[in-house]
Amino acid sequence: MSEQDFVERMAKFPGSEVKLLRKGQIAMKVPADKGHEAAEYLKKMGFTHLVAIEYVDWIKDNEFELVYNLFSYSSKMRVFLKVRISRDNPEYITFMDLWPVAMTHEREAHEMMGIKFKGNPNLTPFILEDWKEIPPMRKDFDSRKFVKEKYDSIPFVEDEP
Amino acid sequence: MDYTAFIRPEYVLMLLFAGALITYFAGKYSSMARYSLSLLFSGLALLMVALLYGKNTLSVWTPSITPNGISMYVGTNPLTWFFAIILASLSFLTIMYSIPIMKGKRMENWFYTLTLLLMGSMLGVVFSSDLLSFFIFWEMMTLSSYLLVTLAGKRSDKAALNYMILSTMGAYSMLTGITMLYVHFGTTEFSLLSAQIPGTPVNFLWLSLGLVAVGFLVKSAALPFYVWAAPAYSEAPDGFTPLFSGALSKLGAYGLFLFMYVIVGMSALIGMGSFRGVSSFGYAIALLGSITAFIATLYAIREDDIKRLLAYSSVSQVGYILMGLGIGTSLSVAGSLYHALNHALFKTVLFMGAGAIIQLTGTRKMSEMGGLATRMPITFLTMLISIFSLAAIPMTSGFGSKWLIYEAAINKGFVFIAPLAFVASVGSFLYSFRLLQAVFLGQLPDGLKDAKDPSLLVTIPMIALTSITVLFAIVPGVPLGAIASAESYMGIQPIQVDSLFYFRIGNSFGAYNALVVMTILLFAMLVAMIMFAFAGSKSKKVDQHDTYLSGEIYEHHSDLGLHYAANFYRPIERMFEPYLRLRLERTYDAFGRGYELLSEGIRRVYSGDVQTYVYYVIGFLGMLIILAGWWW
Amino acid sequence: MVDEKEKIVSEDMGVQVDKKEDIEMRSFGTIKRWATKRSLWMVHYCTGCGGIELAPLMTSRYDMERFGMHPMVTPRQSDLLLITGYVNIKTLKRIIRTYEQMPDPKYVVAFGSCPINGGPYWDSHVTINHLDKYLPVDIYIAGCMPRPQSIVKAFDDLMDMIQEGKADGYLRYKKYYDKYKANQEKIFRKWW
Amino acid sequence: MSQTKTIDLFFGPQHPGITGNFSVRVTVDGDTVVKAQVIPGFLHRGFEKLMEMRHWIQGPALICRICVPDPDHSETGYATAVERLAGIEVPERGRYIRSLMLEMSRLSAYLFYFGGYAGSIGLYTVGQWGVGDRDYILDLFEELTGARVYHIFNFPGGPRWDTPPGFEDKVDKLMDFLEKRLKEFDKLYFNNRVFIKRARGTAPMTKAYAQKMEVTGPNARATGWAIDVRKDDPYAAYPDLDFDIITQKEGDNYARVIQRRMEFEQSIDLIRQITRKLRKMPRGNVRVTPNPLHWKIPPGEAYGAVESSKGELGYYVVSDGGIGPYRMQARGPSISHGVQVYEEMVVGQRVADVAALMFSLDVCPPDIDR
Amino acid sequence: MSITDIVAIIGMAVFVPLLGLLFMGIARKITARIQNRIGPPFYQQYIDVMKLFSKRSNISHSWVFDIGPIFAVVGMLTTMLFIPMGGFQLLSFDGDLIVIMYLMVISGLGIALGAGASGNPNSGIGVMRALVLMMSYELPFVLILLSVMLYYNTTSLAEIVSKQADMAWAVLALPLSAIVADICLQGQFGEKPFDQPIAPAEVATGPMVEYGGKYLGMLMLWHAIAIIVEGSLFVNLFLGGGIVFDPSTYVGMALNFLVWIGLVFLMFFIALLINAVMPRYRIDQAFAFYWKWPTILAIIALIYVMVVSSW
Repeated sequence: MSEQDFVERMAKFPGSEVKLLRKGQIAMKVPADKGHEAAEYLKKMGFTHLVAIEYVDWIKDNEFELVYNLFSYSSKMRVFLKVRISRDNPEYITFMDLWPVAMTHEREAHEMMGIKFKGNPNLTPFILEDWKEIPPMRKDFDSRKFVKEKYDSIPFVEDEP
Repeated sequence: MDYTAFIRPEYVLMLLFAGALITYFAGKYSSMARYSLSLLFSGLALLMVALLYGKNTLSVWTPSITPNGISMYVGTNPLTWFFAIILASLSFLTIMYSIPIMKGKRMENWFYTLTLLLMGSMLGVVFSSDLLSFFIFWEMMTLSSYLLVTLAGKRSDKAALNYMILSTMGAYSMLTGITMLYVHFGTTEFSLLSAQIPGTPVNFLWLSLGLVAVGFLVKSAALPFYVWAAPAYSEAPDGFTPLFSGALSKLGAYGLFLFMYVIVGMSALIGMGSFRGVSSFGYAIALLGSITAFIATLYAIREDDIKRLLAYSSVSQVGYILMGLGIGTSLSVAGSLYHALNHALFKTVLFMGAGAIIQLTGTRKMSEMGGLATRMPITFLTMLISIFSLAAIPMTSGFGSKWLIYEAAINKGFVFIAPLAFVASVGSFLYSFRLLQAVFLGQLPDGLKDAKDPSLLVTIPMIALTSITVLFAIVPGVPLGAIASAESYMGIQPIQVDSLFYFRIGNSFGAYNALVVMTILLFAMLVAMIMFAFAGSKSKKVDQHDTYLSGEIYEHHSDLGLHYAANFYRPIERMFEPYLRLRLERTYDAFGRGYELLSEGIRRVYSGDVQTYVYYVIGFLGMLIILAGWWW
Repeated sequence: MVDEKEKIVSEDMGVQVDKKEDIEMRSFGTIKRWATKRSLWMVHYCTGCGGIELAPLMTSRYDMERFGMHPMVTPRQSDLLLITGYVNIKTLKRIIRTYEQMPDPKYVVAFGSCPINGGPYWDSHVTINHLDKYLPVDIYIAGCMPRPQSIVKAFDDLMDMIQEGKADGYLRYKKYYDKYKANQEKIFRKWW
Repeated sequence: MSQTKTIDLFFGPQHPGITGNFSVRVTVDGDTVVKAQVIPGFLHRGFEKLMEMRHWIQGPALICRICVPDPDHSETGYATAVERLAGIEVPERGRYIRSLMLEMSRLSAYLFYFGGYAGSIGLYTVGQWGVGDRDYILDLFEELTGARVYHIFNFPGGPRWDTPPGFEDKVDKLMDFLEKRLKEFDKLYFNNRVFIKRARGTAPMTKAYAQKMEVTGPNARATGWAIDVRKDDPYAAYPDLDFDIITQKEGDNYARVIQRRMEFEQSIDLIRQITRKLRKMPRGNVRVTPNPLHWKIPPGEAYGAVESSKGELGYYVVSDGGIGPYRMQARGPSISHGVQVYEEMVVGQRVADVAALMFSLDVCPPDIDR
Repeated sequence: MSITDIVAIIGMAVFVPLLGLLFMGIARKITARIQNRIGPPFYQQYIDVMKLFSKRSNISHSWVFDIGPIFAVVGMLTTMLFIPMGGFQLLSFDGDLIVIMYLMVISGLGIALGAGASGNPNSGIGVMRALVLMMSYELPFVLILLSVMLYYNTTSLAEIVSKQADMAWAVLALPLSAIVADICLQGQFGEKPFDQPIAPAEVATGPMVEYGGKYLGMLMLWHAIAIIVEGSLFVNLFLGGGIVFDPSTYVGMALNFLVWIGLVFLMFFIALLINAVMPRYRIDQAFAFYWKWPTILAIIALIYVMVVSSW
C-alpha cells in the first residue's frame, strides 16, 4: 500500500484533516472528542506502535496539542495523530486501554504540562518533586526568571568579611 | 527433732499432692494465698529433693486393695536424683514466673493446683521403683499436663486432644510391654527384674522393650510421634510451656534410661544384637534421635510463631538427648544427661522470655515484634545467652554436652548420625538467629516504644537459670560429677572428671578444656574491648531510621517496612518445601481416613463426630492385643 | 544533626580552637592525615554525566586504586563524595542525606562546570547553579566533562590539601551549619 | 510504622545495583519481589524547555548530554529530525561518517553494558576489561572530534568535518583488536557456567509482551521480534549497508546479554563495511548547513529516530518558523522498558536479580528524566 | 603454662592480623593484575585500617550494634589460638576440631547480632544469606572432617598434624577429601561464586551496611584473621600443617613457619583466582550446589576412608 492510499484511508475518518508531511510521515488532525476513536481506527490499520505522546503548548491559540506518534511496523509508516484541547481546563481521556505504556507518557504530560487524563489511575508525581509552580513545560513558565528568583537569590554561605 | 528423717522421696510426693489440694481450696478465696502456698510447697519440695543428694533409699508400700499382693516401691538413687533436681527446680521457678504471667488468665486457680499435681507426678515417675507405680504416676502426669494444656481455652482443645491421643497410644503400648514383663517375670520391682533379665529370649526383650519405648518416644516427641509437640507447646498457657518443654519432655529420656540401662542392663542390651559395640536397640534410638533433630530443625527454620519455633527446637534438642542415650558409651550417656540438664536450663529461659514478650506484645508472630533488645535488656541478655547455649557456643554450658555427644558419635564412626547432628546444629544457628533478629533486633515498631523488662518475678528465674548456664560453662565438672555417679549406677563406665579442677573433659580421642577456652575468650574479649574503647573516637548514637536507604529519604515514604523478619529463610525453605510437604500429620490423617472407611459399620453405631485419630488409637490397641496374644 | 561541641574546630583550620582536637592533631595528626589521604574511599554515587568518566578512572587505563581510592557502597564507609555533574533539586536532597551520613573527616569533590555555576544548564528550572551554597566543596574540577587526567590531578591536589590540613570542608559545614541548613530549607520548601 | 510482612529495599539513587542516578523501591516478601515502584527524576534538567531557548544550531551541544554512555545517537537523532523538517539532504560521505560514529558509539555502549551486567552479578573483571577496551574507542573519537565523551559533531546538515588522514586504518586495527578481545570475553563471560546458570530463565519476556509494552531495540529483538529502526525508518548510511536483524528467542536475561554480544559482532562488521566505502570515496564534501546564526526553518513538525544501543531514540521537533525550535520532545527507549516494563517484570524475581534485570534491560535513566 | 607460651600467644595475636592484612593487600594487587591494572601497593590494607581507626566520628545504633565487631574479633582471635600454626601449637591440645568449629561461629553470630541491630533490611538479608551459606557448605565440610578424623582416628587437630608428619600428607592420602574441602574453603573465605552475603549490587555489602569508621576497621581485622584461620585449618588438615623440616631446631622451626605461611597463601591464592573470574550464584543456587556434588563427592571420600581404615 502506498503512502497515498494511507492518506486516503485516513481521510475517510469523519472530521479528520490528513496531510502527507514527507516520505513516511503523515499528520492527521481530529477533533478532541474523536481522538480515541481515531486511535482505534489507526491501530486497526496497523499502527500498533505508540512511539510517544508529544505535547505542544500553542499559547497563542490558547490550546494544548497532544500528538500521538504512531508507527506501523508492517508498512513502515508513521502518523502523528493530533488533537487539540483547551488550555483553560486541560483534560483528556487516557489511551491506556489501547497502549498500556500510555500510562507513563500521560504521567509525564500531566506533570510537565498539567494535562489531566481521565481514567489514568497513576497521575502521581513522577519526575519532579514538590513542584508548586505552574507546570514547567508550559510556554508561560519563564524558566530564566524562575532561576533568577529561586536559585540566584540564595546567598553564598562563606562570603564573610 | 531430727528432720532428716523426713527427707525421703515419698514425703516429697505426699507434700506435693497435699499441697495441690490445699492450694486449690485456699486459692479459691485469696489469690495471695494461692501464690504463696504454691511457692511454699514447691519450694519445700525443691529443698527436700536437693537434700536427697547422695542418698539411696527404697520404701515399700503394699496397698490392701491390690489382689495378688503387688507392692509399690518408691526410692531414690543418683540417676533419679539427677532428674528429680531438674524437675523440682524448674517447677519451682516456673511457678514463680507464672505469678505475673498467668495473672487474670482463664482458670488461674486450677493452673497452680495442676502445676503442683504435675510436679508431684513427675517426681513420682522418677522416684517410683516398680513398674506399677511408674505407670500410675506416668498417667497422672499425662493427665495433669493435658488438663494444663486445655487451660488456655478453646483454641488449645485440638492441640490438647492430639497430645492426649498420642499419649494414650503410647501409654497403651507401654502398658502392654509392662504387662508382658510382669507376666514373664512375676515381679514389678526394678532390681528384681534386672536380676532376672539375663538369659531371657532376645525376641521377647525386643518386643517388650520396643513396646515400652513407644510410650517414651511419644513423650519425648521423637520422629514418628512429634506431631503433637508443636501445637501442644504453642497452645499451652504461657505459664506452663517452660515446664512442659523444659521438664516434661525429659521424662521420655528418663524412661528409656531406666528401662535400657537400669532394668535390662548394658550386657543384656548388647546381647540383643549390636552394631560396632553399640546395642542395635540403642543404635535405632540414636538414629531416630538424629533424624528427629534434623527434621525438627528444618521445621523450626520455617516457623514465624515464636512458641512453635521453640517447640520444634525442643523436639530437635530432645533428639540429641536420645542420640547420646542410644549410643550408650560412657561419653555419650554423659553427654545425653548433660544435654538434658542444659536443655532444661536454656529452653526454660527461652520459653519464659517468649511468654513475657507475648504478654507484652499481645502476639506470637515474631514478624510483628522487633527492636526490643534495647528496651528489654535483661530479657534480651538472658535469652541471648540461652540461645548461645542452644547453639552450643563454647562460652555456655550447652557446648559441653553437644561436644560429648559428637565425640561419642565420631569415636564410634557413626558416619550417618554425626553429620546429621552437626548439620542440625548449624540449622539451630539459623532458627535461633531468626528469633533474635525478629524479636530483639531490627526496627522497633511504634507500638512498642515504651516496652520494658518484665517484673522481677519473671526475670529472677531467668537470671538464675542463665547464671547456672554460664557457671557450668566454666566448670562442666560439677554437673558431670553428678552424671558420673548416675552413670556408674546404670552400670556404664563413668566419665572421667578431673575432680580437682573440673575443667578438662576429654580422652585420647579429643579434648575440651573449658577453663582454657573461657580464659582465652575473656582475654580476647579484653583485647577487643580495649581496642574498641581506646582506638578511634567515641561513637555517636543515631536514630533507628537514620540508616542507609541508598540515599533515599525516609520521611518521603510513609509506609516503609524495614524490619526483615517475615519469611526470613525463604531461599532455604524453597529448597526443602517439596520434601517437607510430606508432613507426618498427613500420613496420620491418611491412616485415620483409611481406617474410617474400614470401620464404616462401627461408624453407624457411633453417632457421628468422632476424631479420626480416635480410630487410629482403637486400631493400634487392637493390634497390640493381637500381638500380645500371639506371643503368649 | 551536629552537636554544639562539634562545631568548635581546630586552629589550623583557621577557626576556633578545641583543646582535645588540637592535641590529637599534634600527636598523631601527620600519620592520621597521611593514612586518610592514601585511602580515600568514595561513595558509589554518580549524580550526573561525570559518572561516565569515573569508569575509565577506576579501570585499567587510569586505575585510581593505585592511590588507594576505590568505591564503597554505603556513605557510612566512605570518605569522599563525588558530585559528578549537574545537581538537580531532587538529587541534592539525597546528596545532603548521604553527606550527613558520612563520618568525619569527609571531602567533597565537584566535577565539571555545572556544580560551579550551572554550566549549560544555567537557566534550567531544576538544577541548582552553585553547589557551594548548600554543601561545602573541597575541590572543583572545571570542564565538561573533565578528562580523567584532570580528575587524577584534582585527587592529587586533594591529597596534598589533606596532608596540609587545608581540606576543611566538613569543618566549614559544621561552622556554618545554620547557614547551610537555612539555604537548603529555602530551596526545598519542604525539608524531608 | 507498623511491622508488616514485607520489607522495602531501595535500589538507588546511591546504590551500586543501579544503572545511574535512579531509584527503585522494591517491596520484598522473604526474598521475592512483590511490588516495585520506579522513582525517576534525579537527572531531570528540562532539556525540552532549554531547547526552546536555544538556536537550531545550538541543539547538538546540549542534546548530546541526554544519554551519556551513548551521546552520538542523541545528536544524530536530533539532526535527523531537523534535517527532515528543513528538507536537507546530507552528502554521502557525511552520512557514512555519521554511521561510523554511531556504530563506534554502539560498541562503546555495549562494552559498558557487558561490564554493567557482569558487575551486577559480581564478575567485575569483565567491567574492568570492557571499560579498558572502551577507552581505545574513545581515543579514536578524540582523534576524530576532539572530545572523549561529548563530541558535538553531528550537526543538522552533516558532521562537522571530514575524517583525519589514516583514520580508517586505525579504526580497522581497533576492530581487529576488539574481535580478538571478544573471544576472550566469550571464555570469561558468555560461556561462564555460573553466568549461564544465573541468567538463563531469569525474567523472561515474551514477544507478545514486548509488542504490547512498546519495547524496542535489543530487548525486543531478544524476544524474537525482528524490529530495528535502522531497517524500519532508515537514516544515515544504513540503507546502503548490508546487514540482517539478529534475534534471539527466549527473551530472558541470558538472551538479552547474548543479543548484545551478537550485535557487537555485527557492529564490527558494519564498521568494516563503512571504512571500506570511506576509503573509496572522494574526501571533502561532508556537510550542508546554511548560516547558523540566521538559520530559520519553515513551520511544521518532524520526527527523527535512531536505533540507539538501548532501543528507539527519537526526537519530535516543532518549528514555528523562528530561529530555534518551538518545541522539541525526546522519546527515550527507557521510557517504556525502564518504567512500566521494569516495574512489572521485576515482580516475582529474587532480590538478587533486581539489579541484574535492571542492567540486562539496559535502563538509561536520563532517557526518562531528560 | 610458661612465660614463653604467653609471649607466643600474644605474639601470635599481634602477628596473625598483620599477616592477614598483608594477604588481603596482596590479594588486591593480584586481582588488579588479572584485571589489567597496576593495583594498590601491597601495604594498602594497613593504610586502610589506620585510616578507619583515625576517623573522627563514628555512629552506633545501640550497644547491641557495638557487640558485632567486638565479638567478631573475639571469636576469631580465640579460634586462632586453638589452631596449630606452622609448628606453633599454642593451645591446640586443649580444644579439638569440634571446639574449633564452634569457636569459629562466635564471630559470625556476633556480626549477625550487630548487623541485625542496625535495623537495615539489607543487613538482615545479608545475614540470612551468610547463615544459609554456612548451612550449605557445612554439610560437605563436616563429612570431610569426619573422613579425616576417622582416617587418623582422632578429633584433635594437633594429632592430625603430627600424624601427617609421620605418614603422608592427607592431600596425597585423601585427595578427594582435599578437593571437596577446597570447594568448601571457597565458601568459608566468602569468595566468589559464594560471596552472596556481601554482594554489593544486591544487598549493598549486607551485614556491613551500617558499619563505618573504627567498626569497619575491626571487621577488617576480623577478616584478616579469618583468612589465616580458615586457610590454616585447611593446611593443617590436608597439607601437614606446613611441617616439612625437622621442628626440633630453631632453623627448622623458622622454615616450617615460612612454609606454613606459603601454604596458607597458596590456598588463599587459589581462592582468589577463582574469585576473579566467577560471578556469584544466587543463594539458593549456592545451597543446591553445595548439597549436590560436593556432598556426593564427600560421601564417596568418606566411604573410601571407611574401606581403607577397616583394612
